[in-house]
Amino acid sequence: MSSAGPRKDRMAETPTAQHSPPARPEAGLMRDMFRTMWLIRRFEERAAEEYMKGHIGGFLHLAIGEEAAVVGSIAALRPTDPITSTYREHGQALARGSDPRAVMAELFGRSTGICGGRGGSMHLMDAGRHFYGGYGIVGGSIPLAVGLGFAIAYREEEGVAMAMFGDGATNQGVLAESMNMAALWRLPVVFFVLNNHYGMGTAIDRASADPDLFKRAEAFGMPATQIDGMEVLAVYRAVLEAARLAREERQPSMIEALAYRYRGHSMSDPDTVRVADEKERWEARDPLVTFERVLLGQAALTGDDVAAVRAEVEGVVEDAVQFATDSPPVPVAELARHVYAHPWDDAPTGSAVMP
Amino acid sequence: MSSAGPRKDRMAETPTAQHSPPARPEAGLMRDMFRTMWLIRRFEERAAEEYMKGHIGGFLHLAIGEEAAVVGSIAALRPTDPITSTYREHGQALARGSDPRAVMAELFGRSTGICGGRGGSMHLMDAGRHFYGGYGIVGGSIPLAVGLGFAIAYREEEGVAMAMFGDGATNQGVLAESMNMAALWRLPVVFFVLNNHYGMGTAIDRASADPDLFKRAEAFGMPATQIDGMEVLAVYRAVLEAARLAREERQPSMIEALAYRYRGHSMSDPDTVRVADEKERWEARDPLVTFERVLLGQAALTGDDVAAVRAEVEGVVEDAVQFATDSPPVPVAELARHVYAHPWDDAPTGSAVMP
Amino acid sequence: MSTAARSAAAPTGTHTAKPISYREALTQAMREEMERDDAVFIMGEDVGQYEGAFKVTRGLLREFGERRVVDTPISEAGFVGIGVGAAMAGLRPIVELMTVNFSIVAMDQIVNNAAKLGYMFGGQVACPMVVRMPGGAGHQLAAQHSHSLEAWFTHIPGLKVAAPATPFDAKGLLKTAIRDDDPVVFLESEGLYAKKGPVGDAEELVRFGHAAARRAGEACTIVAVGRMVWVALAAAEELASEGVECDVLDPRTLRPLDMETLAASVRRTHRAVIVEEGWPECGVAANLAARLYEQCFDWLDAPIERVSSADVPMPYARNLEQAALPGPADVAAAVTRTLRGA
Amino acid sequence: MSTAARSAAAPTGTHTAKPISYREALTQAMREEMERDDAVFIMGEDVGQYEGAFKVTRGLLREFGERRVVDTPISEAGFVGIGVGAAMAGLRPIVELMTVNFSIVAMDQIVNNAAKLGYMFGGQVACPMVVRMPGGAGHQLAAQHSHSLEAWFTHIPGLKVAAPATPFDAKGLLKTAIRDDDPVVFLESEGLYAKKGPVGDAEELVRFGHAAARRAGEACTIVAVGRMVWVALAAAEELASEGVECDVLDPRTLRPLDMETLAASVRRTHRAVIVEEGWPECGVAANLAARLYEQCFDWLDAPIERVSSADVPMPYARNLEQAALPGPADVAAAVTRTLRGA
Ligand SMILES: Cc1ncc(C[n+]2csc(CCOP(=O)(O)OP(=O)(O)O)c2C)c(N)n1
Ligand SMILES: Cc1ncc(C[n+]2csc(CCOP(=O)(O)OP(=O)(O)O)c2C)c(N)n1
Ligand SMILES: [Mg+2]
Ligand SMILES: [Mg+2]
Repeated sequence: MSSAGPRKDRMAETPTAQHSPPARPEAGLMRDMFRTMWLIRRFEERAAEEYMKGHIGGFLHLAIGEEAAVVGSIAALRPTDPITSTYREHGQALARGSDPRAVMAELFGRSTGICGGRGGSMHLMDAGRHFYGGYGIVGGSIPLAVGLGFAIAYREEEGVAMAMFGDGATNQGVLAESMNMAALWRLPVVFFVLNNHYGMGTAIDRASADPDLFKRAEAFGMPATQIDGMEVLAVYRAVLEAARLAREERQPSMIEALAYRYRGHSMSDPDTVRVADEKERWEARDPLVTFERVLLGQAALTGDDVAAVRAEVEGVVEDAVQFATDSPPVPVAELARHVYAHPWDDAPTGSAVMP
Repeated sequence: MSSAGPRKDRMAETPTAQHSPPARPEAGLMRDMFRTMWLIRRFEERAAEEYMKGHIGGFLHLAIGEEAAVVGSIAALRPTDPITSTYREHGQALARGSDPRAVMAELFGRSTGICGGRGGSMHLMDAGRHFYGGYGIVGGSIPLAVGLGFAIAYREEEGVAMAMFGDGATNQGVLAESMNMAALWRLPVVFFVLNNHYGMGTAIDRASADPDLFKRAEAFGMPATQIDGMEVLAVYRAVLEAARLAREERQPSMIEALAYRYRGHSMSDPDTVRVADEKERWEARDPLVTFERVLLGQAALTGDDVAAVRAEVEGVVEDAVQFATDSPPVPVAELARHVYAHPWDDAPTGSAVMP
Repeated sequence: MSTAARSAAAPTGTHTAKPISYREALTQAMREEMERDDAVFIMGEDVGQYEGAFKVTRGLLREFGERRVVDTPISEAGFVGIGVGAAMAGLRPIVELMTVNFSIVAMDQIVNNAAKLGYMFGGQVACPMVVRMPGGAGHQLAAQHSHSLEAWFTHIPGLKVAAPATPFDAKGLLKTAIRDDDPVVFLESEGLYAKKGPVGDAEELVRFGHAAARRAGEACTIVAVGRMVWVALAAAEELASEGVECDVLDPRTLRPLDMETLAASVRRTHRAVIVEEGWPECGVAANLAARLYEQCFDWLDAPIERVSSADVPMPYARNLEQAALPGPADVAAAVTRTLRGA
Repeated sequence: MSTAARSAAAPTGTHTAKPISYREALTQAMREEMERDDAVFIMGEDVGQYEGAFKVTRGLLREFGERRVVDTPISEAGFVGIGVGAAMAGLRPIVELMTVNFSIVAMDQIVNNAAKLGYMFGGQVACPMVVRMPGGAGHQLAAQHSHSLEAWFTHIPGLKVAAPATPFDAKGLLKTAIRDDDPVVFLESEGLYAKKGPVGDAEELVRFGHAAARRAGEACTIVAVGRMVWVALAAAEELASEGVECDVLDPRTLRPLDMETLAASVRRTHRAVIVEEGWPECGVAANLAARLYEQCFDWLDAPIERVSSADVPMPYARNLEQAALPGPADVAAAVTRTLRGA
């Protein structure tokens, strides 16, 4: 009777088995994470190029440097666990398995884009993969994740909803409201703060009275931890535990992952506020390099494997750009499509009725 | 050049000397507090009667039972320290010394009302006494107090701004935003939560994940205490220390005063949710009775004094009602007065200009 | 004038037994829809134990339990957002805001999330949420508690906006809203909760985008929204006693809007008065007037008159408040002005 | 057409030397007013070290220091409220919201506090605050970042609303706004920041409530708001090449509104087209149309045409966005429609 919720055609893509991420990621999963991190890195670098060429419009926010936090957290969830994110969410979509072609085509504003060209870089969604979107209003998506968690509890399902947001978003009041209700109602929610130490040009200690953001959870009786967001396995472990808490004990919690974005806030940010020194310090701990070292050390990867991964993602990204380039524009006649779920049903007919 | 800010005619009423409340209130001050508590109690009981007779309209929110928290806190401030409050603010105005006649006339919606009949019970203000108003949107007045504190810091003055609000208001996100900025900028602000354990019909433990509301301040590195809001001297001491912190160290802080309102949320609330048991427990610790006992014990008052105080305030309240009753209505021709500060200055003239 | 049209003046349902209040009509709509569909739930401040600030959810907690009747903290932005998230997941939240005045702190969730996500995500998800709230003035609640924000919500594509004037519509429109796959802003009127009238049965929904003819006449068209329908009817009654018969139309939903019916009436009467409770600038009346002129320019014999609240924050004093609000005399005077020189 | 009127098409100031950008005009206004009055300060996200998301506050931190150029956390509701409190205390805050889109989370502070406290407290305090923010679309920023909320703000009594279209007005209106004792919502246009033009000197303020004649003509009146003034002028240029000369008027402030000037023009041209960047329902154009009809009913030879953005959340794709936004061709077509049968 109702066509609301994820559309059936997209739903088909969802794996039906409840895949549970293992407590200690085995080699295959680690290799997957490594590949995804590279995919995101290259996808974004390539997107930046296309932006400079004028093929992508609007704002383009890159998460280069933040791949460990993005990939580690999403890998620790089941593929059916719903996620919301911000405008800096290419990585989230790709980590959830969205087709790089559809994501790149969205950035190009094409009809083959994952949102039919209506959303652009800031508003990716892949409802079939339970990625419930990137949003542009800082903080605004946080209660949506709590609502997704509410729906899980309402239907007595097993899922966990994860709200991903930045350090700057912690200063939007709606976060406090959301945490309180999640804790009060014991909803299966993980609040994941990707603290990259800046909200646009404002360093965290100039925006937050106490830069230890995880403390915000304490007043709501919610467990919270601060972790190294540059280390993908640390992120994985923390989110795995938070998801377990949520799933088994209906205990929401907060994770603050410390990380850094290498680029400016968006492609149009001259990035003059941050000092070179600071950037270099973080870049020295690049999550891709660090993780590669770990994997090589554990012999989970060889040098050849690394090269193969890089070559493979290179091809995927190139293919995505080609696909986007070749894709048709959105027909202008479809301008008003999707404003309403069923645009024609309730069209006024002009027959006044006498109730 | 600017006529903004408190109007000059009202300013004249302000004491110019910076009266500082003493660390231990001497007998005279205690007697004043006792009188003010009785004045508020009787004023509100009488207002309730007038409401039932239809002489007062709109909502009427009574603070009966909360007099210790209201009087103790305001007595601990200097008369020039700005305060904001909620719609439950008859007590605040009276404690600040507003003329009971003007307050009652406001409730009656008369032109002699303290806001010229435009505000009513929910929107009292006495700018000349630095009482910056009662507001109707829960939580909405909190940042205004921070702004008053901001102005003090900006001008390098000595004042302290106090935001008074209820337990329910702590769940409006704007509180978190306000606390963060007050702490970040070290503004002279006291956040005073009058926790009467209910937001309308909702008990605090059904609204707040952790009912210890003072903990909300911790994440902002702000000192906070929970105190017995039924005991006027405890409230006085706590606010005195908070004001000192703010004034001398530019350190904002939070005080949570535990109290209870005896009546329903407003005159139209049937008050069926709260149980008799609970009410009786709180009424047994009535702040007026308790404080009378203390004063009699310390020989700061005699039984005769008590009788005299009660008789005196009875007269004051009766006079206020009489004054309100006799006062003229607001001329309807003044409907649009005060929408703008200077309504005629910028009236369009119709002469198109060529810039 | 036809008998059918006359009967609309005091709207009578075709199906129902005894008249019930607008308030009970809303309760009934929610009860029936909650029985019909487990995905429907209610969320808001004091909707459960307290049974609603205006008692619109009376009995529902007892009947459906805490899972489906959820008392919230005073966190409108948060719980409207939770409603949006739950709706994306396929639930059908009915979010009660205690009054329209408090929707302003939740406006970002309504306008930037609920209204836009269907579109900006290319139709992947819908937001089948109803945000119910009473609005309007008249009880001396002063500046912060007297809003009528019809115009604000109507401004926003992606929302649907309903404003029932009768118990029949309160029930029928709310049921339609609950079953609708789009976010519906459902504007009740504080001043109408006690108003009694017939209601339809469980499957007698009122479709969006169909104006109701509340009274028929040829002298002038009066379009009125929400509670103002009754003000317009009182004026029409008064005018009828002087022999001036007006067509009184109630759009019932402002988005979608039944322009055809309104325009057809104006083409017949050649005159129009629009009555709204909100402020005049960029209001609903200005909007309806602009659209009617576009469709009826050659038929109009007099300027369309707008009757709105005074362009001031609502004052507390009773006499000022009454002066600020549109009343039957204002409407009658406006009609008379349109007839001048007729 | 008079030479004076012609010159208005590309507005030239009487006093100034070299043209500066709209952005610099705003910076200049703030700098001068901050020099003039210590009570004036700036507060907002990234207004200090970062010099503004759109660099409108460039140089001001260096010049005035952290006391008077205050970087805030991303807490719009909170710091707009702080502005209101500071204004009550007699300071003159200029609150910059990074864009109009983020005003929605602060709407309660603007509408329930800033706009109302003068009235509801009987004139005891004023709120001399300016809330500056750029709005509008055109840069593919999609649904949540493309608002034009002129209509929402204009709806609210107690606010004043300015929408400068030229560097001259950007400076002159902002200076007036800063000195004004009422809360002013100051709507800049992202698309105009780079636009150059002359500006007035330090005491050459632009008074509120005075429309500007941007071009003179007798065929049709075009009223355009903010960035749309330039769209209207482009259309007028095009039409002029076909011999159709339009009167192009820019109200400059929507509250107060210079109806006299607009109506006088319409009474002369007998036709009007209104151009706004916002949505059509309950928009600024509907409002102006309704008011013009009321004052010019007997003079109008054709229905007033409204040119607004499409009634959809703004899409990202460039071609869709362009289709959704009003352009010169839309305006020219609307003018032509009003001339049909003339
Ligand atoms: C409510 C709101 N205010 C302001 C903005 C403008 N803005 C966009 S991103 C941003 C910084 C956000 O910082 P953070 O939350 O740390 O996320 P990051 O960009 O670092 O990933 C700002 C201020 C916005 N989008 N929404
Ligand atoms: C934003 C907002 N939401 C809802 C309301 C309706 N309302 C008025 S008072 C109140 C309860 C407030 O409780 P609390 O803050 O504890 O103050 P108290 O009434 O107990 O003094 C509510 C929900 C409101 N005025 N504002
Ligand atoms: Mg950040
Ligand atoms: Mg309370």
